[in-house]
Amino acid sequence: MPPMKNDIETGLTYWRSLDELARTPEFQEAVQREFPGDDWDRLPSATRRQFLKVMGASLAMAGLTACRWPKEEIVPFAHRPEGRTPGVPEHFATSMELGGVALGMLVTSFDGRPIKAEGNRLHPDSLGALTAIAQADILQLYDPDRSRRLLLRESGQQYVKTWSDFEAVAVEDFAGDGTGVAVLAGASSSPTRAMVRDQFLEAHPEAGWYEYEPISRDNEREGTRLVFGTPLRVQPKVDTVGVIACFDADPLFDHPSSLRLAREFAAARHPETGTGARLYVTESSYSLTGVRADHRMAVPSSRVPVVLARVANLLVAEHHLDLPAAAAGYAGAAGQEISEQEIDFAKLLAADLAGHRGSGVILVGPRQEPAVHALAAVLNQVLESTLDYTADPDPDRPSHIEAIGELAAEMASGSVETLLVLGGNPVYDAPADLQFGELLARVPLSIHLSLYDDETSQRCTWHLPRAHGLEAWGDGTAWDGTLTMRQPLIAPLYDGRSVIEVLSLASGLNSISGYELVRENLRKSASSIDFEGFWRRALHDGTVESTAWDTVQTRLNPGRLAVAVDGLRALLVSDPPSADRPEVVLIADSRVWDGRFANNGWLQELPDSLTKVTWDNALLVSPVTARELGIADGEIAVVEAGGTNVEVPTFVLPGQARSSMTLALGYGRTAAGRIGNGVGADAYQLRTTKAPHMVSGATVRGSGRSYSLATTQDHFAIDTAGFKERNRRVGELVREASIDAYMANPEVFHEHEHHPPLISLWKDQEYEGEQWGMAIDLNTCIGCNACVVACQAENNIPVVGREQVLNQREMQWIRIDRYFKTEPGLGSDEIDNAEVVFQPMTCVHCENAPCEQVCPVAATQHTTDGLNAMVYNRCVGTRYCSNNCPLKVRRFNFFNYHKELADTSKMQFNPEVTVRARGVMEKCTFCVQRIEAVRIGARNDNRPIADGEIVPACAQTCPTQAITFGNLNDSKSSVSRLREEKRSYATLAELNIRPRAHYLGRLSNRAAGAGPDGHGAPHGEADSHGKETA
Amino acid sequence: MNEDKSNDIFIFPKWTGVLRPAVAVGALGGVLYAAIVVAFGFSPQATDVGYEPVQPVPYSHALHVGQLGMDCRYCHTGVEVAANALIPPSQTCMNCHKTVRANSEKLIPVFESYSTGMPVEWIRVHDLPDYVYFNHSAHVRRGVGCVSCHGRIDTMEVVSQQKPLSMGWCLDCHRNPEEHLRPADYVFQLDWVPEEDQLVLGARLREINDINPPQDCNTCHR
Amino acid sequence: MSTGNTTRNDRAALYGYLVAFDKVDELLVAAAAVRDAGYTRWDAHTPFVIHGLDAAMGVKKTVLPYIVFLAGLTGTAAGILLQWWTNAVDYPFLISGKPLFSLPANIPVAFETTILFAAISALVGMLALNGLPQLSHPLFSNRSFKRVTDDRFFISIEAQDPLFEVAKTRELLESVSDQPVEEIEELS
Amino acid sequence: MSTPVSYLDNTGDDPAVRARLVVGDNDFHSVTNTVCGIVEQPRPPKFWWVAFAASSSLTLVLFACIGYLVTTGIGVWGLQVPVGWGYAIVNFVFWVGIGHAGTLISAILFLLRQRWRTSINRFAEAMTIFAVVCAGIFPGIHVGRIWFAYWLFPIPNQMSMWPNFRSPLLWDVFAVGTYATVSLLFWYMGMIPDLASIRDRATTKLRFYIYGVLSLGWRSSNRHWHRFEFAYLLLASLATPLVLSVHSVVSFDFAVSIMPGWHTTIFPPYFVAGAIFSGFAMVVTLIIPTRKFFGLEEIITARHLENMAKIMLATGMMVGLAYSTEFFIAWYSGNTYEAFTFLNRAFGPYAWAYWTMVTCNVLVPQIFWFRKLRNKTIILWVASILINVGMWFERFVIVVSSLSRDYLPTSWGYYRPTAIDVLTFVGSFGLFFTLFLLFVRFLPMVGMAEVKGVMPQAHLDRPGHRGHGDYHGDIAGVEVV
Repeated sequence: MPPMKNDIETGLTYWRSLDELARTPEFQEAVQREFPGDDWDRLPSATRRQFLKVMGASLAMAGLTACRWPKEEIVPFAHRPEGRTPGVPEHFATSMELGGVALGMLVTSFDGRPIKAEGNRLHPDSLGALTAIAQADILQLYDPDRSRRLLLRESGQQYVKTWSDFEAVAVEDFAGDGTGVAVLAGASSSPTRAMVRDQFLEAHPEAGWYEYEPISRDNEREGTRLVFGTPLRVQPKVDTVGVIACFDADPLFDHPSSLRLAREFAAARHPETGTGARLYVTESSYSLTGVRADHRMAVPSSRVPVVLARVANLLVAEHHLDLPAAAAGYAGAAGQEISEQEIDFAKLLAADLAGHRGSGVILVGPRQEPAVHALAAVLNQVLESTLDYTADPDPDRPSHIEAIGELAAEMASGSVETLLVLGGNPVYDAPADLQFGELLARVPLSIHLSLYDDETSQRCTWHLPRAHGLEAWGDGTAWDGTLTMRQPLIAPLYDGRSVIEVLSLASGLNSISGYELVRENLRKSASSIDFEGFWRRALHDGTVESTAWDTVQTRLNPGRLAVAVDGLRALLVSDPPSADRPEVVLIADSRVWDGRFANNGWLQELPDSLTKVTWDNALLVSPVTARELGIADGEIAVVEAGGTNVEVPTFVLPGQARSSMTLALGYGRTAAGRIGNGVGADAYQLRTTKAPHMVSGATVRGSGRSYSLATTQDHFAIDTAGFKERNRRVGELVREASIDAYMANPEVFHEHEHHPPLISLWKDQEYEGEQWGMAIDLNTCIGCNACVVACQAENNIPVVGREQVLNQREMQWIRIDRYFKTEPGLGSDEIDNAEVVFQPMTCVHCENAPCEQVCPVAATQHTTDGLNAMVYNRCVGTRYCSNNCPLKVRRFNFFNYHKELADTSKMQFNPEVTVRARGVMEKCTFCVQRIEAVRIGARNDNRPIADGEIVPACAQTCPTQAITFGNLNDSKSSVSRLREEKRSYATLAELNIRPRAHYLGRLSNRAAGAGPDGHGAPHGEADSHGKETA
Repeated sequence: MNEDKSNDIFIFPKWTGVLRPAVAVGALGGVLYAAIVVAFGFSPQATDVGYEPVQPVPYSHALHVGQLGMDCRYCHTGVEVAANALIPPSQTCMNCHKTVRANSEKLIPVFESYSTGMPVEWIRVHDLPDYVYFNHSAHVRRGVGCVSCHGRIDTMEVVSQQKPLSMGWCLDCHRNPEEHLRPADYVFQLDWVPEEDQLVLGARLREINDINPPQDCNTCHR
Repeated sequence: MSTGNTTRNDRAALYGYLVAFDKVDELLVAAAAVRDAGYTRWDAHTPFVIHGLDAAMGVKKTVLPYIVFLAGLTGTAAGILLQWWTNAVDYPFLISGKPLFSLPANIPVAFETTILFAAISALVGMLALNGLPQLSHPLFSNRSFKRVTDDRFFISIEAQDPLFEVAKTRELLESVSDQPVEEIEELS
Repeated sequence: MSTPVSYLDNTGDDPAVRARLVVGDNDFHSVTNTVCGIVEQPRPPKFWWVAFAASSSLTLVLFACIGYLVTTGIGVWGLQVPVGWGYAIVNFVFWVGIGHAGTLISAILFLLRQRWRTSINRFAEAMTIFAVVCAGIFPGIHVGRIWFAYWLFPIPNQMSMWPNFRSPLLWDVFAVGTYATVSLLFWYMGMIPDLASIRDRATTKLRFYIYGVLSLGWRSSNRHWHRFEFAYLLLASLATPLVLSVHSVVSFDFAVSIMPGWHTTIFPPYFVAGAIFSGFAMVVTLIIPTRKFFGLEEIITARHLENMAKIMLATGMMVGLAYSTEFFIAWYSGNTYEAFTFLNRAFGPYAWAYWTMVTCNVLVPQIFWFRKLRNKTIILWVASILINVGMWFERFVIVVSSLSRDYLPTSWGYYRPTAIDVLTFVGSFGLFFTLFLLFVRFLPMVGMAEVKGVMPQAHLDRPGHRGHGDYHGDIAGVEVV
C-alpha cells in the first residue's frame, strides 16, 4: 500500500483509510501502515503553529528546547479588535436547532475560533447542560468534508459555480407567481424563517411549501389534536412528581426538553428532598429512561397500547376513575390475550397512578400512534397529571410524513418544475416507498442547500453550500417557546449561506443578510424603545426573557375523541409479534440522530449507552429470540420487509422485548463524507409512509456470516466463567439499594464491605491547602454520554477509528461503564430481563495511586493539591502505569492519532491542553487547565477560590449534575458534604488506593407490595458477593 | 641460537609495554571529555542563550525604553492580565509614528502592515516548548521583575535571549524565589537595584505576599 | 655475581633461565627446591591451576579479597546515596503517598551497585596486581615456552634475583629437571 | 579410577565410583587440539554456514521489525488497554530466564565444587551473554518513545529531573545492567588463559595479534594463577547472589504491582527456579548438536547431559510446586479477584496457553526419572526444547492472562499478537543463534585450562612419589584419585 499524503483538498487519507477499511478487519495491518511515525514529537507544535498563524493569533509557541534556535514567528494583529486580549478565551451565547427546536449554547471562542460548546444556563431546555450531539456539532463546523463551493450538475457534467451565478439563476427561476415552484424545508422554530417564508409565499403565492423531518413528535401532536381539536405541545414537568408512567417514552434522553426533564427527575429522586418519582416503563428496547426505571416491562412496541389500555380499564374498574362521557369507550377497550406479567404490571401501575392523582404523569413515546397519545392525554387530563399544554406554533402544518407524501405526489404528477430543498437530505431519509430519489430526477430544476454535497445534492441540479449554525445569524424557539438567539462565532469557512438568506434570495430580496433579517424580525418582539440595548441584551443572554408561550386551558373535544377510541381499538386487535414474524422498531440513533451527524468522528466513536457499539448500528435482539431464530451475537442478520432486504449485524441485548427488534436510523450513508460513508446499515430502506416507526411482520434470518462490532466493552464473546464473575462483581462495584432500605439503614451501602484493615507501611501523607476531589452520583447519572463528548472536546482527545476501537484502543478519558444485572443461574442466552446500571468511570486520582510508583521516570506523580498528574512530555511510554491501574482509565497513544488530521479540524483544538504525541500515556486530569486558570485568576486578585468556581467539562455539561467537583479540605464545599453522605463509597476501596473521586450509591424506589425485583438480580444478592473480597 | 629463533616466532614489540599508561590515560580522559561535552555543550545555557535573530523592523528597546523611558506595558499590554505579554499590533506603533519619523524607511513594514492589515512577522526570541504553559500575569503580579527572565532589555539594540529558560532554571526560582522578588512598583524598572540585601528583601516580600511558588508538574504542564 | 656481570657484558642482557617439565609432580618438587634455595624473583608457568603449587612455591595470599570488599562497600554507599539524594533531596516528588526515602524500595538498586562495583574491582584488581595487560615479555621470545598454555610446565628464574648467579642457578635447575636449561634474554 | 562401562558412557549412579569427566584416551595436548582446532580450522564446516545464513537472516527480520516499530508506533503490536504488555515483556522475561543457566553453572557449581561443570561452563556463560543481549533489546524497544529511553538512567539534565527509584522497572534497569556486566566479566576472565592458548598456537600473524591482545599477555605464571583463582572465586561468590537477585527483581515488576495474578509473594523463588529450569533446558538444546558436530563427545560427556537432566527434573518440579501453590493461595487468601484470575487462567480464554505450560513444564520433565530415557540424547534434546516452549508460555500466561481480566469487568479484554509481534520474537532467536555461532567459530567453547585441571594427568599419578625430596611435603592440595 503506498504511503498516503496529507492533502487538505482531496481530504485526509487518515479518514479515507478508516471508511475504506471499516468493513474489512483483515486490513488492520494496512491501517497501521497509514499512521506514519511522528517526527519526534514535534507534530503538535507544528500543527498548533500552523493554525494559530492561520487565525492571525498573537502568539505561537513551538520548537524543542533541544534544537538550537528553531525560527519561530509571532504574528500580532495589525489592528487588534477592541477589548480583545489574544490568548484569552471568550464566551458567546448562541443556539443550535435540531428537529425544529432550538437549544441554547454558550460557546467558548479562542482567538476567534469556537472550540467548545456548553449549555446556556439561561435557556429553559439547557439549564447549562448540553446533549452529546449538540456538543459534537462544533466538530461539524471544522469538518474538512463540508462542501466548499456551489455545484451545478447538468447532463452528467459537474460545474463549479459562484453565488453570483446562482443569484442570476434565482432571479429568473423565482420570478413568477410561483407556479411549479415547491420548497422542501426542514422543521424550524425560527420566527425569522417563518417571516421569510411568509415573504416568500407572498412573492410567490402559487408556490408549494413542505416541511419534512424524519424524526419528529408529530404523533404526539396529532394525538393532542384528536383529544383537544387542535394540536398542542405537551410540556411535562417531573420535578415534583410521584409517579411517572412511560409508554415507549424516553423523556430523559429522547425529548427536546430532555435536559430539563433529566434535571427535574434528578431533583425528584433525591432521597431527602425529592418527591420519589417512581418510574414505570413499558418499552420494547432499553431506553435511558428504561434503565432508570423502578418497574420496567419489556414488551413489543405494538403491545404497549394494550398495556396502556389495560391500565385505563383498571383505573376505571378498580380505582373508580370516571372518564368523561366522550371517552367512556376506553373503559371497554382491551387487548386480546394479555400475559400475567402484563396484567400484574398494569395493576401495580394503575394503583400507583390512582394513588398519585395530581402528582403523577403518563408519557407516551413519539413512535406510538396518535390514538395512544390521545388515550394518555385523556388519562392525564382526568388524573390532573403534572403537565401543561402550550399552543402549537404552526397548528395548520400537516404532519411531516403527510407533507413529504404530498410533495412526492406533486413531483410524480410532474407539476413541480423548480424544487428548492432547504437543508435536509430527503433522498436518503424520506420514506422508502416514495422513491424520492427517482422523483427528484423528474424535476427540471432542483436546488439543494446543504452542509455536505450529500445524497440529495448529488441528485439535484444545484448544490449550495450551507453555512454551519456557528457561522450564521438566526434564531429559534425552545420547546416551551422561549425566543432563542443564534449568532455566528466565525465567518463562514467555506462560503456557505444560511437557510433564511437563500430563502430571502428566492423571495427576490437579494442582498439582505441574515443579520438584517434576524434584527428585522426581532424588532417586532422588541417591546422596549431602545432596540440596540434590547438586541445586545438578547445576544448576550442568548434568550429573551419571558417569551415562553402561555399554557393553554384544555377541554376535551368529544367529536374527535370517538375517532381516537376507534383508532385505539384498531391498534389493540393487531395480533402480537412472534419470533418468526417479529416487529422491527426504527429509532433515531443516539449519536448520528437521523443521519445528519454521520460524518462526525466524535459521535461515530461515541459508544452507544446500552450496546457500547461504535462506528455501526446493529439489530438489537433479545437473547431468547436470538436463540429461537438461531442467530448468534454478531452474526449478520437479513431483515426482510415489504420486499426490501437490509443486512445488519445482530447485537443480542438483554432486556430487549422478545420478538421485537430495534434498529437505529441514520447509518449506511453513501455520501456523508469520508467518516460516515458506508458505516452501518441503512434502516430507511425499511421505512414507509404507512409504518414509519414500526415494521410489523418482518422476517429476520441469520446469514451465517459474522461481523465484529467495535464495542468499547465486552470486546469479545464472554465465556461462562467470566459471565458468572461479572454478574458477581456488579453489586460491589455499582452499589444499589431501595430507598426504603436506605432510609431504614443508611449503612446499607457499606454493610458488604469486608476487607482487612487498610493500614499502610508508612505514615500517611499530609495534604494541606486545596485538595481537589469529585463525587459522582450514580442515583442521578442517566448514562447520556454528554460528559464523554464534553471531555473529548475539552481535552483534544483524538478519534481513533473503528479498527483501533476493535483493538481496544479507544481514547475517551471518561467512559460510562454499563453492567447488566441478571437473575443468577441463567446462561447468557437465557436472559430475558436484565437490569442495567451505569457507572461513569474516569481517573479517580487515587491518593495512593498504583500508577505513580511504577513509573520509572516519574512521569505521573501526585501534586500538592491532590491531583494524580500525568506529564505527557516526561512520559516515555512503558505503559506500566496503565497495567497497574485497577480501573484501567489510562489511555495510550499507540500511534500519532493527530498526524493526518486536517488543519481545519485542528482549529478545534483547545490551546490550553497539550496535544499528545505518539507513544505517551494520557488520562483524565480533572481538567487541570481549568483549575490552573481559576487559580491564577483568583491569586491575581488575592481572593480564595470559591466553591464551584472550578468546573471540569464533564461536570459542567452533566444534565443531572451527577458530577460534583471541589475542595475536599473545605468541609463546607458541596463535594465534601456529598462525601459525608452515607451513600458515598469508593470503588475498590479494599486496595487502599484512596480514590479522590467517590460514588454515591444508586437508589431504587419500587412500589410497596411489588415483591422482589421483577427484573435483574435482587440487589441484596448482587451486593452480598462483596463479602469475600479482601 | 635463541636469537635466530626469536625472529621467526610471533611476539609483540617492546613498545606495547610503553604504550600501556597512554592507553589507560586515553580511556579515562575520553570518558571525562564525553561527560563534559554532554553536561555543558548540550545544556540550554550553551544552546539557547545568546539567540539574537534579525527582526523585520530594527526596533530598538535601548532607544524606546532606555532613552525615551517608555513603560513595558505600553506595548506589552497583556503582561499583567494574561498569560501572554503580547506583541503590540501595528496600530500601537502608529500611535506615535504617524507623526514621529513618519517617513523612516526602517518603519516601512509597520506602515504597510497598518495600511494592509497584514501582520508584521516578528521573530520570536524567548521560546518555550509547546507543552510549557507560562503565565506572565502570575509572575508579574507576584513581583518577579521582567529583568529576571529577559535581562536588561532596556540596553538592547537587538533583543537577545539572556537566560537558559530551561526547566531546571525555572525550578531554581520556584524553589527559592527570594532572589527575584521585588516591590510591585519596580517590577518593570529594569535597572532597579535594592538598597538592602536582595535575599533579606525577598524573604520579607515573600512573607508579606505569601508567595509559595508551586512545584507541581501541572503548574506548567497540562 | 661480579663474574656473571662481566660474562654478560658483551651479549644482550640476560632476563633469566627457563626450564621445562613434563609432569606435574616433577614441577612440584622442582618448585619446592627453588623455593628452598631462597630465590624470590622466580616463577612457575603451568597450563592450568595446580593445587599445592602455591605451597610448593611459597606464594603469599593475595590482598585481592580486601580490595573487592572495599569496592563492594563503596557500591552499597553509592547506591543508597544516589537514591536518597536524587529522590529525597535534589528533586523530591510525591509518589503514591509513599515517603521520599524508605529503605525497602531502595534495597534492590543498592544491592546491584554493590555487586557491580565489587565484580569490576575483582577483575581490574586481579589484572592490576598481575601487571596485566603486558603484551610483550621476554619469555614469549622462547619457542618452547609456547607450550605453556598447552601441556608443558616451566620454571623461570630472573637474572634480577639477588641470589642469581649464572653458574649456580643453572646447576640448581639442571638438578631438578632432565630437560635443558634455556637462557632468556631481555627484549632488545 | 573406575573403568568406564563403555568407551563414551561415564554415567552411573554408584556414588562409590567417581566417574571420569573426560573420557577416551585424552591428554592435555589432545584436549587443546580438539578445542583450539575448532577455532583454527581455516574455514568453518558447511553446517556452520547453513546455520549462520539462517540465523543471520532472521536477525535482519528482527531489525526490520524494530525499524518499523520505531518509525510507526507501538500500535504495530497487538497491545491495548488492558493488556499493555505483551510479547515484548514475555520475551524479555523468557530471555533473562535463559540467561541464568550460564552464570549459575559457572558460579554456583563452582562454589559447590561440582567439577563436571568445567566442560560446559564456558558454553553456558556464552549463552548467558547472548540471552541477556536478546533480553536487553525488548525493554528498550517496548517503550512508546524509545528516543527518550535514556531518561531511565540517572543522568544530570536541564530538567534537573531524576528517575523514580521506587519503580520496579528502574530496579530492573540496574539488575539486568549489572547482570550483563558481571556475566561478561566472568566469561571473559575465564577465557583469558584459553585465548592465550590460541595465541601461542597461532600460525598467522593476524590471529596472533588478535588473540594476543585479547589474552592481555597472559603467561600462565603461577603467581598470576594464584590471583586469578581468587578473582574467579570472588566473582563466583558475587555472581551467585546476583543470579538469584536478577530474576527476583524481574519478578518484582509483577509482584510489586496490584494486579491479581501478579501481586504474589512467591514470585521471586518461583521465577528463579523457572529461570534455572529454562536455562539448563536451553544449554541442553544447544550443547547436544554442538558436541555432535564439533566432536566434543569426549569432553562434554553423557555424564554432563545426565546431570543437567537431573537438575531440570528438580527445577521442573519446583516450578510445578509453584503453580499449585499459586492456586492454593488464590483460594486460601479468600481474595475473590485473585481466585477468579486463576480460575480464569485454567478455564478462561487463555486456558490453551495455561495447559501448554503445565504439560511442557511439569509433565515432560517427569520422564527424567528414568535413566534409560534421560540418557537417550535425542529424547533429552526434544524434552529440553519442549521445556523451552513451556517456559515461554509460563511468562505469556503470567503477563497476558492476568492483565486481560483484572478488576473491572467492563475493561476486560483479549490480547492478540500481530505478525510483527511474532516476527520480532522469532527474530530475537536469529540474533541469539547468530551470536552463538560466531562464538563457537571464533572463541574457545570449552574452558581448556579448567578441563585440564580435572583430568587425571593433572594429579600425581605416582603416589610413591610422596615424601620424595626434602620439600615440606604439603601435597595436600594434590589430590589422588
